[in-house]
Amino acid sequence: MESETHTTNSKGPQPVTLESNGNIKTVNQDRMVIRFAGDSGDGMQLAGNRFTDAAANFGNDLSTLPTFPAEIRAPAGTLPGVSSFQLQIADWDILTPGDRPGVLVAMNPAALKVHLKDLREDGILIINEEAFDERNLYKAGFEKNPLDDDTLLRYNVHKVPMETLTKAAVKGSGVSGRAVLRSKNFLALGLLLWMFGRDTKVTAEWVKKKFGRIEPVMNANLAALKAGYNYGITTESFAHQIEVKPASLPPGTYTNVNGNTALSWGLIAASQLSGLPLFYASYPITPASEILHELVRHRNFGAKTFQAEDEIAAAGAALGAAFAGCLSITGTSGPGLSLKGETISLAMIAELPLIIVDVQRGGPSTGLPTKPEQSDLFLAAWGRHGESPLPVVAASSASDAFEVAIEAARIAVKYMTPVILLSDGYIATGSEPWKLPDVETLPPIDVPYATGPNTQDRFLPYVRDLKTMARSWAIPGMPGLEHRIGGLEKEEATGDVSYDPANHQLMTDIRAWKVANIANDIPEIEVDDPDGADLLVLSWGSTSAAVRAGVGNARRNGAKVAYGRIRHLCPFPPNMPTLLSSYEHVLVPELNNGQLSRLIKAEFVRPVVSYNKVAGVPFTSGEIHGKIMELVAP
Amino acid sequence: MESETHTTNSKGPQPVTLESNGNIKTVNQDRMVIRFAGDSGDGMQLAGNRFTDAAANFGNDLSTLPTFPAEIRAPAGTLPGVSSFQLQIADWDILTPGDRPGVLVAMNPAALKVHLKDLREDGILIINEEAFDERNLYKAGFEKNPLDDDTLLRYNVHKVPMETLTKAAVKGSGVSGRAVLRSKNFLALGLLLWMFGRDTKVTAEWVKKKFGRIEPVMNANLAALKAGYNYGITTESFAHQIEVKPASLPPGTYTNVNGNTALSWGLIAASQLSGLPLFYASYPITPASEILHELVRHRNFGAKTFQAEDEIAAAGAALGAAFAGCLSITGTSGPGLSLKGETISLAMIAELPLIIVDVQRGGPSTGLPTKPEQSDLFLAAWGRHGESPLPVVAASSASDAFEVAIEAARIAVKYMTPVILLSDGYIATGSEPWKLPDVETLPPIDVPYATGPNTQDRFLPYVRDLKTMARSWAIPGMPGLEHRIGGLEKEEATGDVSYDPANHQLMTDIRAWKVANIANDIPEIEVDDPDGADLLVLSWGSTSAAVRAGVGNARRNGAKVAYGRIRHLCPFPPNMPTLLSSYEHVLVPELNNGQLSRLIKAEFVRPVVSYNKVAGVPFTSGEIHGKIMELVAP
Amino acid sequence: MSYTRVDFQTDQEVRWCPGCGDYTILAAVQNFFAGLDIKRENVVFVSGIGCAARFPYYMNTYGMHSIHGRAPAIATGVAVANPALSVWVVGGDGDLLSIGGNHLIHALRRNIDMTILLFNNQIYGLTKGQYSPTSEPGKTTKSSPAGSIDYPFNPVSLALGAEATFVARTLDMDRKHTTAILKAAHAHRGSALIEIYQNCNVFNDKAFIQLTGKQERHANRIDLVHGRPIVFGARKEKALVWKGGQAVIVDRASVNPGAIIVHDAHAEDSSQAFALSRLAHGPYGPTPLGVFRDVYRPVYDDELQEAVVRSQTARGSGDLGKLLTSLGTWTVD
Amino acid sequence: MSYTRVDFQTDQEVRWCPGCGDYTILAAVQNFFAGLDIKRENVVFVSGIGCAARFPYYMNTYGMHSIHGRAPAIATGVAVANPALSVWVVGGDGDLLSIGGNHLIHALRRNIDMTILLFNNQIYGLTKGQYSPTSEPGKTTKSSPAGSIDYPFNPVSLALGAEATFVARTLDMDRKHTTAILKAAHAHRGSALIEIYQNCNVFNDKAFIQLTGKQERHANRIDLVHGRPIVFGARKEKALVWKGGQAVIVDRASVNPGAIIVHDAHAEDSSQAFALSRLAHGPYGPTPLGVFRDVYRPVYDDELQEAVVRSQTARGSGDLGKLLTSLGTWTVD
Ligand SMILES: Cc1ncc(C[n+]2csc(CCOP(=O)(O)OP(=O)(O)O)c2C)c(N)n1
Ligand SMILES: Cc1ncc(C[n+]2csc(CCOP(=O)(O)OP(=O)(O)O)c2C)c(N)n1
Ligand code: SF4
Ligand code: SF4
Ligand SMILES: [Mg+2]
Ligand SMILES: [Mg+2]
Repeated sequence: MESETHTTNSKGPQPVTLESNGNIKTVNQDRMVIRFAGDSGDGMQLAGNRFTDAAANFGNDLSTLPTFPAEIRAPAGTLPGVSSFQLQIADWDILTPGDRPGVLVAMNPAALKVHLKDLREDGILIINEEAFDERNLYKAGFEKNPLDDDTLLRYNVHKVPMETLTKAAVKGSGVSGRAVLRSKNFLALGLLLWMFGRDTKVTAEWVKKKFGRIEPVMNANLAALKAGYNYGITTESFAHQIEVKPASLPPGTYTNVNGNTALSWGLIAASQLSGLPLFYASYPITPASEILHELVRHRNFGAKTFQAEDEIAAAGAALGAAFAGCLSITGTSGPGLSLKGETISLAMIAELPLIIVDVQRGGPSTGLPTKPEQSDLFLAAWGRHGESPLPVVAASSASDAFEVAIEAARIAVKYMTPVILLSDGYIATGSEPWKLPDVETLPPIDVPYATGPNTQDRFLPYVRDLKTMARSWAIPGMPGLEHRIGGLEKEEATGDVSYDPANHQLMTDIRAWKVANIANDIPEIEVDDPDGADLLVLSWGSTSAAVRAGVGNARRNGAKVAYGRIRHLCPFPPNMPTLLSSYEHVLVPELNNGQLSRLIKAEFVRPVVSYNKVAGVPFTSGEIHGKIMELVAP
Repeated sequence: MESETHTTNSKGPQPVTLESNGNIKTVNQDRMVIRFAGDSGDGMQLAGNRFTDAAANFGNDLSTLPTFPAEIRAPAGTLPGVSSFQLQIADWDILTPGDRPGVLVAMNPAALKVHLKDLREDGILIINEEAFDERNLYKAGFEKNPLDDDTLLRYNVHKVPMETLTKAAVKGSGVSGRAVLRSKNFLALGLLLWMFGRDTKVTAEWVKKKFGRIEPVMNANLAALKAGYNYGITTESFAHQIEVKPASLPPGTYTNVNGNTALSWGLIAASQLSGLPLFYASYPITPASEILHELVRHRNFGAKTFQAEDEIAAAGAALGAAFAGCLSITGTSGPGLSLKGETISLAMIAELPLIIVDVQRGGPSTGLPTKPEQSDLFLAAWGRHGESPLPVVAASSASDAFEVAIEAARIAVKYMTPVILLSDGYIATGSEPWKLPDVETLPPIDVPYATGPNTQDRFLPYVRDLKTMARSWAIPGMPGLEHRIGGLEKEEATGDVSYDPANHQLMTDIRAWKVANIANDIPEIEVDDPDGADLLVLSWGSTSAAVRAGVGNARRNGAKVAYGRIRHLCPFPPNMPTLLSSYEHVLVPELNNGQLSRLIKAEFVRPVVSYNKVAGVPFTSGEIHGKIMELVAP
Repeated sequence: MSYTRVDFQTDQEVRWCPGCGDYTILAAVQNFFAGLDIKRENVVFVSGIGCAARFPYYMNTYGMHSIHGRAPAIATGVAVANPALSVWVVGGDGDLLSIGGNHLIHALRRNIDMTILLFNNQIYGLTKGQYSPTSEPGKTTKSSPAGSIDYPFNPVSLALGAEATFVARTLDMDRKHTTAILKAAHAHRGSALIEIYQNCNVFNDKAFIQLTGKQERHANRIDLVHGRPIVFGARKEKALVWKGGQAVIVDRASVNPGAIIVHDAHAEDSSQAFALSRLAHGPYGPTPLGVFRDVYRPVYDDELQEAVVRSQTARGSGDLGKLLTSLGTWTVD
Repeated sequence: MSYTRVDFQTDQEVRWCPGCGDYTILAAVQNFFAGLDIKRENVVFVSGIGCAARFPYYMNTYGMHSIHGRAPAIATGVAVANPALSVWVVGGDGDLLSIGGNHLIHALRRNIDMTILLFNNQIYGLTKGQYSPTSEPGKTTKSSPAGSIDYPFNPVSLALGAEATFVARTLDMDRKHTTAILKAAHAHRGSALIEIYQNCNVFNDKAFIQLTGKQERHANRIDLVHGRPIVFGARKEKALVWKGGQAVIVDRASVNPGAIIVHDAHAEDSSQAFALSRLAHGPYGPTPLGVFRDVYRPVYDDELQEAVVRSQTARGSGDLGKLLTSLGTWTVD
């Protein structure tokens, strides 16, 4: 079933007006889902990203979902080798990259095989027909050529001789041999731009900037782009262009950013807001590596990155840098978080600010490294030996990752505690337009520096601010504040090693209280409940977009349903208890086997309806819509 | 308040009869709590263990609690240097080492300082008076000598010139110099043996066996032992002897064993019962190290031990040995369990039998290494990335550790899954009489060996037994069963790498179902509810003894209260739901901040009363008794 | 019965990038096994995570594609559990030298009977191109756009410093050489580390051009052969001599033949092997290939096995009943 | 202002066993710092877990008693975060060579500016006596009642194999020597590893008797002094000469003085230092003490600091507003 229609009719995009534009008609759509699919070598991510930019510049709202082949690079032309990029563009505030595409570009048989099933009945299918030779068909597992039988009957098919067109276009550019065909993604892109009535300016600019240094390549790509565009104009085969009007987004300056980038920027912002130098230690791991790649490019912000020998070393180095006075972060994905537990427990008892970023992926073990999942929540909340409570926050979208990174830093520094920030592979790689905040208005982060010895003979590291229960931060280099900390239980105030039973009880209680108390310093969950529903849907993390969209569909189909998103998972926001008690049913959709559900039940002893999916793919808004209808159905 | 009295009067041991025995009277007691306390160098553990043996041989029931100084060896004579050994002996089925001692042996001022507060009002205090010199008093922080002021007024004090007596006794043994005083623990022991009307035979035998090779030492200890005994006979200062009659324990052969030893033996038994060679990989850590020390001594059982470079390597080696067909175990304590998570997650998806033993200690981080705690339950149940369900079992006493080790092995092998076995520092080092099982009657453990290729062209490693959902175990060396496993999601049946969404969902569900289904293959929780109570007390692990004792006290004080112990923490036994619904209140006492409570709430959405203590010391039966009275009080 | 290469192939599609050096290594290993008399079911391949680590999926033996860095530890368990097995470890420079460094050096120290194939492409391939512990200083990668400031390991030196009993280096491109090294390693009981220079044509192409290029290779390839004087160059015009404790390159003509170092892979003292390993710090100039060291030292898994047998013969194989009563008992009746 | 030893003492009661070698090392280090011109607040001691690792509690500087094995990684973070600090790592043979081995070799490879004090007592002290990665083969301990079958590391060889720029060995009992080595290490910018033979009189007493015993020490102590011929023995009657790539002990009289090895701690090539490290595999015979190697190589923390400064001068210090618009923007109005 499909999603986000503005009408109660769910039959898909409806032609709204037909107006003449030269000799080709234009069909208006409120939104369109487009998917580029081809071999890893075909440059589909690039084509998708360029199209996204063009659409964004035009003013559409949009949301993207790149899908990479699993970690091994598969042989060209095979099914595992297929790479795709989906985006949805719309003339209104959109939430997800959409469920089923209305336009599919298939650069080879394997891409067709993998993605055809998703294409909508009336969908437009653009095919690189010259790739459909014996060998590729065989690799894709086609007995016979789908272009020749009735496989594609139900679709609106356009076979394009992309290779011939590209070769012709590229001639004279200086590029030759196998390299020539590398430009065919620009040909496809040019054609799509035409289809959607966008000119090639934005893209051409980008090509010049990007490939300026390698003239032949630049020329080849520009030529292919133009050729594709012209192919659209000249060929008869296209009945009409599609127009998706600019979205009426709130006024402001927008950029198009993915979650890993936004998160990195949020960390840099937090560093600026706190005046603390940024230190990021990490060991490469999909899908978290890009945070390292992004931050290392911003040394001019005073940011230092450290590629450690493993995740434990990364956590250790980050802890050391925190001790030395940095805004310190260690980033990883699930397997790495499992390894960091012991060090995080030390950070917790040492009461040092440390941000642990976990860009979740499919588990368990090595699992499905390139797929999104939300199954590290238990580990984040409870995955350490001993009583090791710490705050956990989660980003719910690319742009939200920016804010959540700042929030994680605020909590870590103000409360002198490690904080775990959960993102996932969907947020990490997917992008959306982001209305840039006014950096001047971002609130500063105060640092609880130790100001001097707190007794006349000696500095006591565990004397606390009685409001936050945070100890003060004495940083190497500060004279007179020399002190020692460590992982053995410490005596309250002095921080000396203590085996005293009463003190252990006291410190255990203080550490628990300190974290619990943060609930009074975080915003309430905003519940969107236009028509007094009995059903509350609670989401966290990347599923929020699909869930919100599903809620929207359900409402448009007459369902009364309330929606709220939980950004702070530990401690929960202060209004959780009232919220939970004010709805008859609570639905918690998650990409795991019910981890938030259990956290809620353990905390509030209140039944919830879990809706779980562990398939390595996001929820579709359709699934959420369906589930809601089950529950509200009379 | 004190524990385990048979009368409703809780004022402590009551003289029962007075009968003449030579010229010294004998007071009968139903039980006695005795504590030996001295400097680490004073051999208190040895004295305590010997006394335990003598009492055991005499037929008393007993329970012991050795307490070692924290990990660093403190200077002689200081408070941190104090080492103690407490035991309770009784003429009836006893459960705990008791709360407050009735007899305290203090070998130096520090020992007195640390332990006096625990001695009962009417308690007997035996003091090594010659140790109370300037220097020692200062080190113990006494302004003036407690032997000279009225500090000890309320007690029944015996100052014994132990050093003079020892020197005199040892003369001629061949031992000389500082070594002479080493025997003074035997002098104290001899005196205690006399006090409790035990002869020195058992002890003398042991001394001969132990020190036979070093004659002088043997003679010195024998002489000191005798001298202490005679001192009791001859000196006037002792008004009477104390008799604690043999307990009416069920008939059988008994031995006296601590938890680490019993657990090690259980693993050896499981190896014999399954016919699988035992492989134990570990990195030393308090309080788990003794399991390694014990197992390495039993190579004649075919047991191999491997001291790894760290906990991750230990888990890895154990996993490798499991793949190679061993009954494979890796043992550690909290910090080590935090490190093993990633490897355990691999074992889980690889579906190989592996036992992870966690002898819990005080946390977080390095915490309180020598103190017991139950705070690794969350980590055991949920401390891995991704959806990584696995069974968790817990030992509740030294002897129970034997059975639980076998049970863990049974589940691991039958269901081809890693199993986490929780013990703790209290069980590990405390000992109790154990009625030895008839080894002939221990049920064998069947191994789900692969018998041959399960398709004609190839062996599929993930074809399952539809009852247990366990895959079959093909071990390197078996011809025709060559196969590859790994940590990437695998296709059902074939075990090939698969990124297919539906398959990931299926495998996730199967792994969850496999573990949940074990509930149908484990015993129900036996609830002891003599008089139809409204309150159910649920315990797990080492607190069970104190809880059961507390329940006993409460009943003797008129409370209606039911008691049950949970051995299987994941999955819970099949009768948990009915149990929980058949009581109005459920009390869950734990040495943590409510981890089992939360597991129960998350699973059954049912409120429970948590009674938590995180002080590095066990519950006293008195505390439990008190808590129960609060809840049942009208 | 004897095998052919096909017997060691699996039904899994090999999924490395076209042109990846891993293909040639796989072919060499499969051929090598076809030539052995060892039964397929007695062979175990253990790998971590990485492109190289996919290896076990393509070998029709027992195998485990485990987790990143832990292969040497897991393989240790396999070898110690059953010393009769032929245990092989495959991993990349990140897998075995970065996250797995500790397990590697401890396996070498203990002399566990396993052969470790270190596929050194001087890059993190699977994670799409970050510098590794063997990447050259200044290397620009995704995680070092301004050039790496890490100083790399010399895997041969590291292994020798970790008490390895067998250390060799070979090249993906030279099938014959690779096969010869595999033979030597297999003949060695105990840990054997083989560093294999492996070209990652996607993220670090031509890293080994100095040793593979038609022109360059003659000038730079120093072949170590036990018992042979070490000479190299297109016309063998270069030679190695000792200078202090150091191996130095000289014009062969400039020294009398007796002064030329005769390679002794069996020397008890690892000093010479180490000195040879210092000639090149990465494949950037004259670089020794071949067996640096090959000596016998008691093997951990054998020693433990013997200890078990000794204990069983001395005390009789374990009796559970006896064990339970070993601390002394008393009876209640 | 200048310090005295007391300034570096803390109010914490020192809690090692009476007679433990750790006491003398602590005294040496405190005295050493008293003699320096470096401010107390700029000194950071990081340790793992173990008896040795209690060290920071007794030094009145900034300090962290962290978790087992991770000190080198944590100290790396401290040093990289603030290169102006004087960073010291203290740990035992288990802490730094067993669980911490990987972090140690990577810190050495990167040449992080820190001084690492390896208290090698060849035993696990804190856990009450199991064999360690430096225990001699056959050692009987709680975990090896029939004798250990592990072959030990030679910490100096391992460090050299890991590209260490400064490696030395000293003895707890020889305060003067220890102090001299501390001076040299402190003068070295980059990673410095000092192996300190430390007596654990409770679990491994007299392990170093060959180097400390009145009789034995003269015969066995080989003092390495840069620029000096290496001779030793009660009457300096023994000498070292090169034989192939190997350092061997000869009667001084039997060789002409010119043949005696002149110690060169500053040699670029680590071969000589390695060869010297192979003379003894543990303190069981003639054993070199002193600085094996001391060379300069760019220091990681400095390089990174400079890279940051370079980037700031080149691009101007970061502007958040610019960053957020760096991927291109569009406006909706
Ligand atoms: C615990 C953990 N950390 C990080 C990763 C991500 N990762 C997978 S392979 C790899 C390194 C790959 O490089 P290398 O080992 O040299 O193998 P190659 O791909 O070059 O053959 C990394 C960092 C992981 N899978 N698991
Ligand atoms: C993660 C972890 N594993 C194991 C331990 C137990 N442990 C503490 S110190 C130590 C080794 C002590 O030996 P060494 O490092 O040589 O220091 P020493 O006591 O000899 O000075 C061990 C195994 C621990 N505290 N943490
Ligand atoms: S990335 Fe490099 S190492 Fe990996 S498969 Fe491709 S070419 Fe081979
Ligand atoms: S156990 Fe050994 S190393 Fe530890 S303090 Fe005692 S003597 Fe020193
Ligand atoms: Mg690599
Ligand atoms: Mg040690």
